[in-house]
Amino acid sequence: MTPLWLMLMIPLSGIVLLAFIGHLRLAGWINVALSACTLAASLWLAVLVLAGGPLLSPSRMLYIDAFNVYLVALTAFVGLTTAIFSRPYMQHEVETRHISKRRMRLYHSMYQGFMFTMLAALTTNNVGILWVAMEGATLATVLLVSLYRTPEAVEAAWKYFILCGVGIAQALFGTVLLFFAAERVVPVRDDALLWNVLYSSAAQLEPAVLTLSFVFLLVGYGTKVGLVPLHNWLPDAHSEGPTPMSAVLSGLLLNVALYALVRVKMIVDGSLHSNLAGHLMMGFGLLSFTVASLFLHRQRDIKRMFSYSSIEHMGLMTFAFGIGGPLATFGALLHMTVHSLTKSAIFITVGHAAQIAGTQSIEKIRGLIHTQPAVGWGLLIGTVAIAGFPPFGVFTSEFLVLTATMKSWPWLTVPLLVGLAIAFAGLFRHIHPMVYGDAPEGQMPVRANMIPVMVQLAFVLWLGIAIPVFLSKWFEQATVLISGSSPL
Amino acid sequence: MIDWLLALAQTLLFISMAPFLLGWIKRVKCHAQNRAAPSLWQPYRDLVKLFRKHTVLAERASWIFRATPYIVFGAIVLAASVVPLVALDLPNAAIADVIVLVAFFSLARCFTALAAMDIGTAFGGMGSSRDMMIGALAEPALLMAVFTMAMSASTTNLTEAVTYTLNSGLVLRPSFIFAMLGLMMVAVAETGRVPVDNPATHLELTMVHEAMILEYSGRHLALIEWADQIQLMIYMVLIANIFFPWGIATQLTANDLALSLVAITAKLMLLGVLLVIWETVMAKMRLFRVPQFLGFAFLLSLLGMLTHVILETGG
Amino acid sequence: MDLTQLRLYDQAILMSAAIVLLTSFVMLAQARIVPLIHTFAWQGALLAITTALVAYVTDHPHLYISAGMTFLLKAFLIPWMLHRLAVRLGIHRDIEVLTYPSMTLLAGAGLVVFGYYVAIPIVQLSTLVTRNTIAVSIAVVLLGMLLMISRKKAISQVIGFMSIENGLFFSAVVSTYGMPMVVELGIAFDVLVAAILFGVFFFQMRASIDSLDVDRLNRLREGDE
Amino acid sequence: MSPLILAYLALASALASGVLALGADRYPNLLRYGSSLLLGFCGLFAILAGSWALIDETHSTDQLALGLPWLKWHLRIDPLSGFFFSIVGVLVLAISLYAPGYLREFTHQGHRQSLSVLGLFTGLFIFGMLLVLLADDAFVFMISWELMSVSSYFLVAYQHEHAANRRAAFLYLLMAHVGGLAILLGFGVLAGFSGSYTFDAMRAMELSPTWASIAFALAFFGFGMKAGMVPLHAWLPEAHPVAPSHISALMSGVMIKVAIYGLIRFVYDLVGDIQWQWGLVLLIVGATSTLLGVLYALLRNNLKRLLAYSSIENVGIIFCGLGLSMIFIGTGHTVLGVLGLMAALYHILSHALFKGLLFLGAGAIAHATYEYDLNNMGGLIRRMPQTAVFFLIGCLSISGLPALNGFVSEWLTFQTALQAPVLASGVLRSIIPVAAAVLALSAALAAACFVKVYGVAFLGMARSRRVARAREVDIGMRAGMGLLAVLCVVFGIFPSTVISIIDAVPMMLLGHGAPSASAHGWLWLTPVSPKVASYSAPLVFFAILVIALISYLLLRGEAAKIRRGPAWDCGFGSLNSRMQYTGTAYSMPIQRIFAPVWDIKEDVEETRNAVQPLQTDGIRHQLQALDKSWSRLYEPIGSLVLAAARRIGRIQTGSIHTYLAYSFFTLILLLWVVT
Repeated sequence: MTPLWLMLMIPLSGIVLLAFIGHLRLAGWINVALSACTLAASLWLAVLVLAGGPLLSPSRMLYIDAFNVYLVALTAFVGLTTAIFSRPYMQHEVETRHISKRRMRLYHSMYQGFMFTMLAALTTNNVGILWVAMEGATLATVLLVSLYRTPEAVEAAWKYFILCGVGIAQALFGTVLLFFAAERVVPVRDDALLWNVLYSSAAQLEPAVLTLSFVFLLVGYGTKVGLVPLHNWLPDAHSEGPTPMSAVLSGLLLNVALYALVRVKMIVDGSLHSNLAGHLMMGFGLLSFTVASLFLHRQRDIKRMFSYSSIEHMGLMTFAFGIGGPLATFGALLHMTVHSLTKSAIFITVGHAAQIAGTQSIEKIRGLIHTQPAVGWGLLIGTVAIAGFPPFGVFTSEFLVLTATMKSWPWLTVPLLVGLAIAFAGLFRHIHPMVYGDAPEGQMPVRANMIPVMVQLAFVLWLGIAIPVFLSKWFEQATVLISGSSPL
Repeated sequence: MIDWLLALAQTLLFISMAPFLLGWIKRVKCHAQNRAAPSLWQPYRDLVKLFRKHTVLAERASWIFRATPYIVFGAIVLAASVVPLVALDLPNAAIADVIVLVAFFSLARCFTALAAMDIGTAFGGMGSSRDMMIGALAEPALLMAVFTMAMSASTTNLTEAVTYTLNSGLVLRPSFIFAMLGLMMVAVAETGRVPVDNPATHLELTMVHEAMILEYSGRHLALIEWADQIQLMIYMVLIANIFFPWGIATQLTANDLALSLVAITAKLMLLGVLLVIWETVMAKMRLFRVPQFLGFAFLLSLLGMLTHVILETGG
Repeated sequence: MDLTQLRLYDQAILMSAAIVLLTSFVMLAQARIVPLIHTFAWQGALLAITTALVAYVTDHPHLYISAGMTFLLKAFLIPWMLHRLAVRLGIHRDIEVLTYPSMTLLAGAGLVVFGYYVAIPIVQLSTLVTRNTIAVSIAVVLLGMLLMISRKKAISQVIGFMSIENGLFFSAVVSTYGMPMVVELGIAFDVLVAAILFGVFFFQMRASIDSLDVDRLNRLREGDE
Repeated sequence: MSPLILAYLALASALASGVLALGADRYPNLLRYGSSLLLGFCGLFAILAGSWALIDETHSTDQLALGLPWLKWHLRIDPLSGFFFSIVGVLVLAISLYAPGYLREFTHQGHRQSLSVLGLFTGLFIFGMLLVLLADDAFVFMISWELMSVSSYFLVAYQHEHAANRRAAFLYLLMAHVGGLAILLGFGVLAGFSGSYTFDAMRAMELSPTWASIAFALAFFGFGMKAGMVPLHAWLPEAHPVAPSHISALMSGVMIKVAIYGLIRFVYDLVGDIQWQWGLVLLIVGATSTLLGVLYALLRNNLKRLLAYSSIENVGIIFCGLGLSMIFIGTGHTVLGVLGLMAALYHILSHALFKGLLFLGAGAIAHATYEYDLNNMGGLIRRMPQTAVFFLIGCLSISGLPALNGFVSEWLTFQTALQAPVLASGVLRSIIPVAAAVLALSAALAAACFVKVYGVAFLGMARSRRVARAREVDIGMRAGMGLLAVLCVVFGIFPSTVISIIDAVPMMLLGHGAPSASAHGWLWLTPVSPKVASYSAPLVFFAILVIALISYLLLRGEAAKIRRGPAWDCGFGSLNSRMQYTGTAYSMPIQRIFAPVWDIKEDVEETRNAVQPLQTDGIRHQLQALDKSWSRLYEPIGSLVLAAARRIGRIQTGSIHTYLAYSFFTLILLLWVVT
């Protein structure tokens, strides 16, 4: 249990601590240090779970199994790399955009706050708390989105706040319905929201009510996953907030929201004897996937473009989870991992690129390879990876998803492939001129720490060539947990 | 061994007869256009004269220019050697089938075209461009005609094909007639006769073949001229022996050979007369009407092929 | 079941539920800011009362706590904050132009029907005295969303948001006699923080686009300019 | 010890050369010598491994603990992959000789691209190609396939200062991606039925004809796109020329072949029963590609682009061979099927050799003159005599002239086509000869095309100063070209021997060799039987030589003095280089005959004399012959996607009310649906 509590307490204390540290560099370092400790704790936890199987805290408040443990590790890892990146980046921002000390205190404190809510959402065993944590994540990040106080930033933050608030409210209604259905079969009333209890007694839950509750939960958490047509907050929030925020939003928040969705799907599937939940998720997934891939073509803002690519990939994962079945689930889990690694790496690079050019507008960023080869190549390789080219891991997961689709819904592979092609064209038509060609005047190299990017892309590459044993064991256990059988 | 010698002899006979054939055609032509005719041996005299003459090379001529006459001559003579002139079942026929024969022609054409561009004169380039164009259009027509023959005889080996027509006796094949007409038109185009080209002209703008060999002199010119004469004869022998093989020697006995020699000479002279008539009635056509001419040849051969598929094998 | 067989308290519960629904409609129709806030406060109060009644009738003591919390938060604290903000931002006298008010109200009525239709499967299961009010709670949620969609002022959107929260809370109470305490607390905390953040945002918005008119927030879009 | 070990060595050295090149930015010689040396080893090992597997007629398999937990990397080398392996090896060996000299100009100061990038991706590119040939399950195949595409993409984008190159690279990557997806789907169909992604499982299972045809269609689309079949070819002539020349040689010479390898592997090995309809499709597409490819090539004056277009033509010829073979196999004439396959394989070999040679030649010219435009060249035969010889050999064999390798494969294809009468269906019997005629036409046009190339580039007079000052390239580059040139001649003169070796491939795929092809010894090539057709390349070669020699010796008497003088040229006075026929002029007749094939934009500007308006001072002539597939296929699709994107864009209005309404109505809709 100790690592678990540590892991939650560190960021929690971080919130308070950083709220009082005005010294910018110090705060940056502390932020990194805290994230590092969190990562250490989470790895410790991961080892425990890998060795001893699922953990349930004595108060039954926290529950760790193969599914969320690797997400926890992933979250902590990306949290760390982003923190490392955010230190020099935010300093540069402070210098160029004159952000006040107060706001930087808020920034660092809320960074930890966000990490805390993420980890809480992942580790909690209580569906209600899960909801609270998700809402908390919104509250923690909404002020960071408007950190720059530009009209666009405020607008984005407002939309983020209102849309996610309303969405999450619907999720709460779904939770209430879940509780309503559960308290009638669960002996102890206060246990009726505990996930493991719900999961074990899913079979007796009333299908009709669960259907309703799933609809509300889908719309609610789906808003946070960024499913079309509930996605509208996402590109705004990603593009207007500070880049580290975009990185963690894309890399973590979306994952966690999807995680919540899958958790409730597991319960609903236990109760419903149809695959209704799956079909709904497939529908939304496919819609988001195709629409987002078309959106990619019309982007003028680089961060906005990559946030649409996030929507596209979340759509793919939702679709895969919707298909169910070991192969698709395995693929989806793998895709969660590689996507957050790649996407956060890309956002880090994009942040540097934007600082190099002094703008986020795609038309004005040119010839990065000449100005700063590291950033240029990082962006190029990252895009190649996210576009699903082997030997990067994204290809492996997409390969699996396509295979599974081929097996169960052969004709759906066609829209998938078309979507992939369109998305690819959309990405590269913009990336190409940014990376290649001659650099315009006044594009200056910046102090960039590309090590996180390298590490993450290296991981993705590794996953593409060979999936390490412990990881494949996690995935397998998780797959068994979710889909009931193993792909091996 | 003996038949290899015979093959050699036939080849020599072939290349030595070629100038005579040209002389015959010229003579008949003069008669037809009632002009005073040169003697039948005039072509021989021309060759000898050219061989004796000194050779003048342009300064910029590279080795390609000098090698071309020999390569062309070699290719054409080899082509001549595989065409059954008087006797069948000679071993050398197996060296190259009819497709290779066509390839020999295009080898010769390519080198002539290259040599024409070697000096860098405008005429050379013009001639080579035009000749390659004509060749490019003539070759498929030629091959189609050949294929028709090859398909009905189910062989591309000339000797076999001739034997086939011999054995099957006199059969009226629409495909053969079409193919023959096609072949004749191609022959006219390939050997640079009227209406496609005029061997006698030296008016620059109408030259095709002549333009390519403008810069040649002496023995180089002689070789090329001779090769052209052989090529003309090859076409005529092909037409004569594939479509009217009667008389050709099937056994290598003396009187058979003599008989077939007489036969082929007669056939060739007859064809020569036909060619003369054709050239006399026809007028040289503009360069860009040549494609239509060759297109028609191609169409004929294609028709031959299709009639073969539809009418003769009844698929 | 027939109303007449019910005890007076149960009738009271249904009564107040009806009034809660009414307040939602009033908010939908209310164009002035301050009265809007007051209506919202009333809704909160009614909610608290209903909860207390339910607590008394069904004898769930922990509901008293949530009732108290609701009263504090929804009937007092948040309305007060909103009112102060409105005054400080000088928009307390503003009157909003309602596009198609009658249409909106009709749509609201339709939503009530729809909420009832949706609630049927739940109602059939429930044995609670309050089961018929579930439909009302759903209706309140939907009406809150309608309010948010139909209003241009940021502040009225906030009120819509809050009334959705009300509806949710209401549904929790009437369908299950309240969620577990820990969740209730978490939710309450979130609502409070949200309310504060809204306050912060009003100022940010005013600073950036010097207006609280959310229609002005349309720089970020994809369509052709 | 098995061929696989050697194959691994080849892979390793390819990878090593890439890694080694990482240091090239600091020490350029690391790339010029170190990497090239390793590439040389890679080539040698590849040749050894390939020919071993080919001669041994066995296959050895292996599994690497990579990839998915339940799907290891399956590798296997058998005669088919061995054949292609050795082709790749030969080319790699040639460029390893060629590269050190060629790359010198890249290492000069002021050259802006990173050498490491060049070396790294060259290594990866070759590694990818070799791995594709070894792959024995769909997963490895796709990984290595895309690795090949991506790394070659980086090489295409290498000189990215020019917008055209960037555009080409983008287009290339896009098409590669689309094609890759199609192939993936094709494998998906097979895997869907066999339940596993290993090729063994796919070989084992039987498909329903419909699904088999679907799988074939997908594979054909994907591989055909990579091979550059019409009308999906438009990316190829954009992408291949803009890479550095030795890379272009690899792309046009080998990468295309790898695509064809994929097709052969897929159709002959994996799908199972071949249907003759597929063959018909292949034949028609092939014939079209051949004709259009050569026509487009004829009108190009950029040497490398012209070569790229001619690759399309040759792919067409290969497809014709395969198509014929499929038709015959599908109708039960396996022996003739073998013949067709043999023709295709032989042309694959020949094309790899002479196209590689020609691209290296083009690179040599560019290296010596910085010129790609034919109309600025001329007279190079005097400045670069040896390169001229090699290039001439390349031109002759690509024109399919006898006694060189290009002719053998064309001859075999014709022979296969001539066996059409055995077919039952009259339609096929009449279509095949027409296709053959198209082949003949294209062959003749190809000859015209390359006479133009050689004549304009190497003969005549130099048309620009830099060309006039050109100097012969260094020994390494010449060695690289020489190797390929010699091979062109050798494979042209001894076809029977080569075929008796390649025989292992049809043996493995169809369980049936082409016994009669080389039955009569190394001297005679008799594909069906000596009665039907025979060709003796050695005799032809030596006969022509001997006749030429004899005539030469007979004529070199006292009489035969050679005197040099000015060109006569019908007595028109002094010649200068601007009087020569340009490439454009040379192909003009063809352009006029086949005008409908291109989108032709021609404009002539006359500048009249100010004093006498009737007198023309100068004429400016511009000719653009555009590839029709752009206006017909590519642009429409592009605009379609953009239009869709524009429509979709409208849903994001920017108004929060709309957004709320979306989520509101989504909720309502779903609730309504589920209840």
